[in-house]
Amino acid sequence: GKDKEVVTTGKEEDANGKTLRIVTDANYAPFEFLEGNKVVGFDIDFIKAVAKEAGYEAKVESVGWDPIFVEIESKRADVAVSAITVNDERKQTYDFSVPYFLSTNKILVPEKSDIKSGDELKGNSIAVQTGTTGQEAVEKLLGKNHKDIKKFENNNLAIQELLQGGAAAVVADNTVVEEYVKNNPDQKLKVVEDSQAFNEEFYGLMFPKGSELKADFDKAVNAIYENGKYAEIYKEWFGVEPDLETLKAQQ
Amino acid sequence: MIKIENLKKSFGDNEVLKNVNAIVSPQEVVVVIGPSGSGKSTFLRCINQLETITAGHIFIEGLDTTDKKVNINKVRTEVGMVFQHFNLFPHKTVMENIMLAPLKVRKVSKEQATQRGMNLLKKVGLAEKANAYPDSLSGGQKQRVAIARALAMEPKIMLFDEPTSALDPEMVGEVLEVMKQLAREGMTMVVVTHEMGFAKEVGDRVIFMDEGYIVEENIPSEIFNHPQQERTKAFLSKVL
Amino acid sequence: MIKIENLKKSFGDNEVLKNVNAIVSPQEVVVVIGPSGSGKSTFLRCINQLETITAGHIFIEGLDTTDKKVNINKVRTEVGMVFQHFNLFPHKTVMENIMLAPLKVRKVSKEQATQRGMNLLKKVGLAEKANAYPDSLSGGQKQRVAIARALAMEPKIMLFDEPTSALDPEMVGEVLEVMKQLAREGMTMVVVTHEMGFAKEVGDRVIFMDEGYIVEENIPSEIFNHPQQERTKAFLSKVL
Amino acid sequence: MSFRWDIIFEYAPFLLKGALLTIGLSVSSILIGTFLGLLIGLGKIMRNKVLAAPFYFYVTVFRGTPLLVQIFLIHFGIVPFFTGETNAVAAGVIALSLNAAAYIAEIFRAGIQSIDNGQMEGARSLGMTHAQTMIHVVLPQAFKRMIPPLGNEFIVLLKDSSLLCVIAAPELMYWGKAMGSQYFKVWEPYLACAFIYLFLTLVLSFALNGLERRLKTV
Amino acid sequence: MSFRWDIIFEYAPFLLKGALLTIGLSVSSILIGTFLGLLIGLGKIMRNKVLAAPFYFYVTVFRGTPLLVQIFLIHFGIVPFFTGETNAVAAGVIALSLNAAAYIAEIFRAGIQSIDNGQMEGARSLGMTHAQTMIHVVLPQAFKRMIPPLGNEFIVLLKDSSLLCVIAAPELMYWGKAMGSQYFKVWEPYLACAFIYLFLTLVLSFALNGLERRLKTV
Ligand SMILES: Nc1ncnc2c1ncn2[C@@H]1O[C@H](COP(=O)(O)OP(=O)(O)OP(=O)(O)O)[C@@H](O)[C@H]1O
Ligand SMILES: Nc1ncnc2c1ncn2[C@@H]1O[C@H](COP(=O)(O)OP(=O)(O)OP(=O)(O)O)[C@@H](O)[C@H]1O
Ligand SMILES: [Mg+2]
Ligand SMILES: [Mg+2]
Repeated sequence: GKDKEVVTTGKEEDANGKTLRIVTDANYAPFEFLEGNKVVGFDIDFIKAVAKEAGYEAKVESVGWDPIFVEIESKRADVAVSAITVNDERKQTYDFSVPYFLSTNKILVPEKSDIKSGDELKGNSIAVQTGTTGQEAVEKLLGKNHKDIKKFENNNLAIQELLQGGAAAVVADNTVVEEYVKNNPDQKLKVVEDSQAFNEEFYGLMFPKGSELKADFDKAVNAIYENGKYAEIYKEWFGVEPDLETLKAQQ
Repeated sequence: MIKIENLKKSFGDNEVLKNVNAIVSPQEVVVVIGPSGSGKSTFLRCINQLETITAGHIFIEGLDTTDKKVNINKVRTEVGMVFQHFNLFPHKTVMENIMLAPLKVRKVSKEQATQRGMNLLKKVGLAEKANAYPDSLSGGQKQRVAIARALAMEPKIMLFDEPTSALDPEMVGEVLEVMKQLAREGMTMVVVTHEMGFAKEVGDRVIFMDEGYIVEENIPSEIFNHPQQERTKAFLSKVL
Repeated sequence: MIKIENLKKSFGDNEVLKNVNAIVSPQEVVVVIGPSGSGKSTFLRCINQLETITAGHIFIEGLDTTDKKVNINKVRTEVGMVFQHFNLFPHKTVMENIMLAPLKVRKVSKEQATQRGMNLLKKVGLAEKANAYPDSLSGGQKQRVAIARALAMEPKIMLFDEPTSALDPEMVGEVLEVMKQLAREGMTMVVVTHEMGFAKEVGDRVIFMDEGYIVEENIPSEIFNHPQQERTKAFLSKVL
Repeated sequence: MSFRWDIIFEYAPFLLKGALLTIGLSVSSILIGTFLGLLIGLGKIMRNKVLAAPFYFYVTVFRGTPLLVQIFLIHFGIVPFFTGETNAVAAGVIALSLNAAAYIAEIFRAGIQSIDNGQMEGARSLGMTHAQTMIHVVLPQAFKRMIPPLGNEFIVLLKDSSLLCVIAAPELMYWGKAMGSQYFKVWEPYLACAFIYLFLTLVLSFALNGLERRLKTV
Repeated sequence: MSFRWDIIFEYAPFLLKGALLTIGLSVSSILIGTFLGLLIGLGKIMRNKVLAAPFYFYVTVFRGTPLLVQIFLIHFGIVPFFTGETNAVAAGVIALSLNAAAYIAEIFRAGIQSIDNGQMEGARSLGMTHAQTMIHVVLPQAFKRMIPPLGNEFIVLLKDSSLLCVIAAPELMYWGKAMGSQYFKVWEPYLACAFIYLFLTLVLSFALNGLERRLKTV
């Protein structure tokens, strides 16, 4: 098992800090993805900063999506960071940190589409990535496990479904859809925004139930909100200022 | 009836038949004998073109069957063949085995095929086995069904390739009996066999083959009692 | 040498051997004849327990081989068997076929096994085929190798189950010749065969079986010329 | 670790619905695949090597690449090309059928070639054509021998249909994954799916064994 | 849609590395699977039905459930139970081996039963034990007949190893997916993987055919 890609993030070694095993699914750009064999992304820089703030050394490992939950539930990993949406069902099994990211969902449609709002999604089939805020948002609109919702393993496939005419729209994080439209102008897609239709969704760090780390990390998250480190990372990845007020208000 | 001219047959580099000439007259019973591997089966199989021949001509009732324009399936309906291992269709009953070709090839009606099939089964003494499956028959019974199946196409000639050599000794007699009856009725027959008794009793002519040639041919009494060729003598001394 | 007492053998509901009693004396050649399905093969196979017997006893040199305490593999080394279909090992050369059991069972040295194997091959006239594979041999050669293979274990008794019935007629002679030689050398033999010539010439005694019973047994001249039982007469009339 | 029976019960109707689609997908694919497999198998045994070549190519490509890739290509490429839109169920049936056909073609070929040549010769010597012989003599016997390997292929197909969850065909595995991602649970959905798959394959084996036995007595 | 050759070139070293792991995983799994399959196959043909039962059970469970589920159970359950930590490559080899063993067991059983009973009788009549006969007479012949189905199984295994991407074993498919999700592309990664898999399976078939031919001439 020497081929496993392990990326240690602690450049500045903290000799006293315990090394935490942090798991992710490096399959969700720009939050976490592989650049060659390195796991990079907003989440990675963020967890790096938070762990350092809390006094731990972080060892990030990409284990795949489903495995994250087994690793955390069995306490073999300490923290999961993978653009994980916090919801009540998941809280039954896991602990989550305070929200660290406000996810705004937007609608990706073909240029010619006449869908202009969330409500107009009804009656169309909509592609989403399984387990994302996009799925949450659409299910709140249409109903849980509605037959018009197609859940894919990743947004890449969901967008492909849209391109080939199998779905009228994709609902996903604004960063994901905007990035895609910017990079693929030839596909003739546009982004529709509807802040009324979609509730606010938040990402959190995920811990095993009853983890003692939660308190440390909650404190550390707030600390980097205050010292400007969070805003720095956010701007680096998304090019805009974060909406810290909404995030803090959610606590 | 059958005229074979300069017949040659090779499998790859192996020339199995080397210039064979023969004539079979109507109602004649020709017995072919010879050592294993001498080309007897190949000779027989060339007659109805189960093997594509390499060179030469085969005329059946004056028609050159090696001519590409001749419909070989048509020719084969005139030439019945009985194999060493019966080759009955195991998924069909005895009656179905017999009726299949008449129904599909001759397109006779089902009643007619059934009636004729029943007559043939009576002839080979197996009327009561009409609805049995081949697997439930003894070797001798199987071979008699195979003969009936070939006769159902009303062929003008019958070819037999060692019809008794896969049988238990007690069953050899019943099959030879059916063949003798056919001969008495005037069927033209070419029979490859090791049953020298049959050759003597029924054969009009015996052909001895070795290494792809017809080495000697004559009436049975002559060939068995006064073989001319050394090879014939050597062979007969072993098998008689 | 062999004493069989009240031997019974059933396959499911089908009682194939029904109370068979027989004795084979040292150096005796016993020939078993009878119609197909009468139980001849089963009888032979029971002697070296290739079939587990249903009831009765089989004594080989006084030892009750049906006793559970007896090592049957040990017994089988004393009883050679030759099958209708040779059962040579196709992935081994002729010599390897012969040497396998001596090496693995008798644990003789390789040199000794080779030497003895060579002697046996000379005896059956196949010394030059030592390194050939069985597939390249004719039927008669295969059967002679099978005999040599059985002899390599230096058995006290040899069992033959229709050793020539899968052979082309010209090859029957060479196999019977080897068997005759064995008989002359004093080997105790039980031979199931349809070769009545062999039975007459070599057999010390002929056993006629039918439907799982020994119907009649006698010296060859008596049984062939003056059969006592109706069934024997009927059978002999078909095969002679 | 606690096993959450409650979420299995919650998702039971969806799993059931998914299982029904799994069955539907598998049954239609085995039927279409068997039909195509027969044609391709017959194509492969043609004497004319040039005519047989495309069939060899087909079998090589479909057996040489993962089914997952075939599913993607058909879902995002072939189906939209013809109909202008994607359709996961249609693409699923097509992908599974085409994939199975490559394996079934080999089963057919082996089945046909396992029939003793004497059967062909027996029929041809009666004046029957090659086609008549195939239809009335060789294929009926070959079919019988093909039931065990076809049964295996059917079971493989049933389980492979689980890969269709990647194109969001709402079969059993799709609902298992949906369940897992809602609760972030792994054992419950996968074990539940495993048991349903095992149940389906056992029923299938049982039915196939019965069929085999019935055909043997005929 | 433009085909981005550049991203394929960029990822070529990773795909190559992935392909090497794919080969390593497949080769070790076929070796272990063949060994286990032999034991299980011999277990299944035991006369004593009680002793044979666990082997039947094994084959039924492993053939009756999707490999995906088996991979999860082994990765998260079995491996950590023994070593205290997960290890995708170890779990991959174990899962593929155990799965393949179930199929190979059937291949062995069929291979052994295809050897004419006369071989067993010929050897037993010479006084050889059942075990000696198996080792020196039956198995060598059965092995030869098993090469084509084992070759098939090897190809299946090679392709199935792509499922290990779900537990992040960095094999070929894993890198294909990484490439796809970095650039939001489908065709480039999957077609690239398909060609590499096809290449691998063709090389494998070729080697197996050669082996088969060599064994036939012996
Ligand atoms: N299909 C074939 N392919 C290659 N060689 C063949 C084929 N059929 C027969 N032969 C060869 O042709 C030669 C003659 O075979 P044939 O079967 O005609 O002999 P035969 O006289 O009938 O012998 P037997 O008495 O053993 O039946 C043999 O050397 C045989 O190996
Ligand atoms: N393994 C078996 N299972 C069931 N029935 C068998 C088995 N072996 C033989 N029989 C039956 O036992 C009876 C006697 O068979 P056996 O082979 O001993 O006869 P045989 O006298 O040797 O005949 P043949 O001359 O045909 O070899 C037959 O009815 C046969 O069907
Ligand atoms: Mg012949
Ligand atoms: Mg017998």
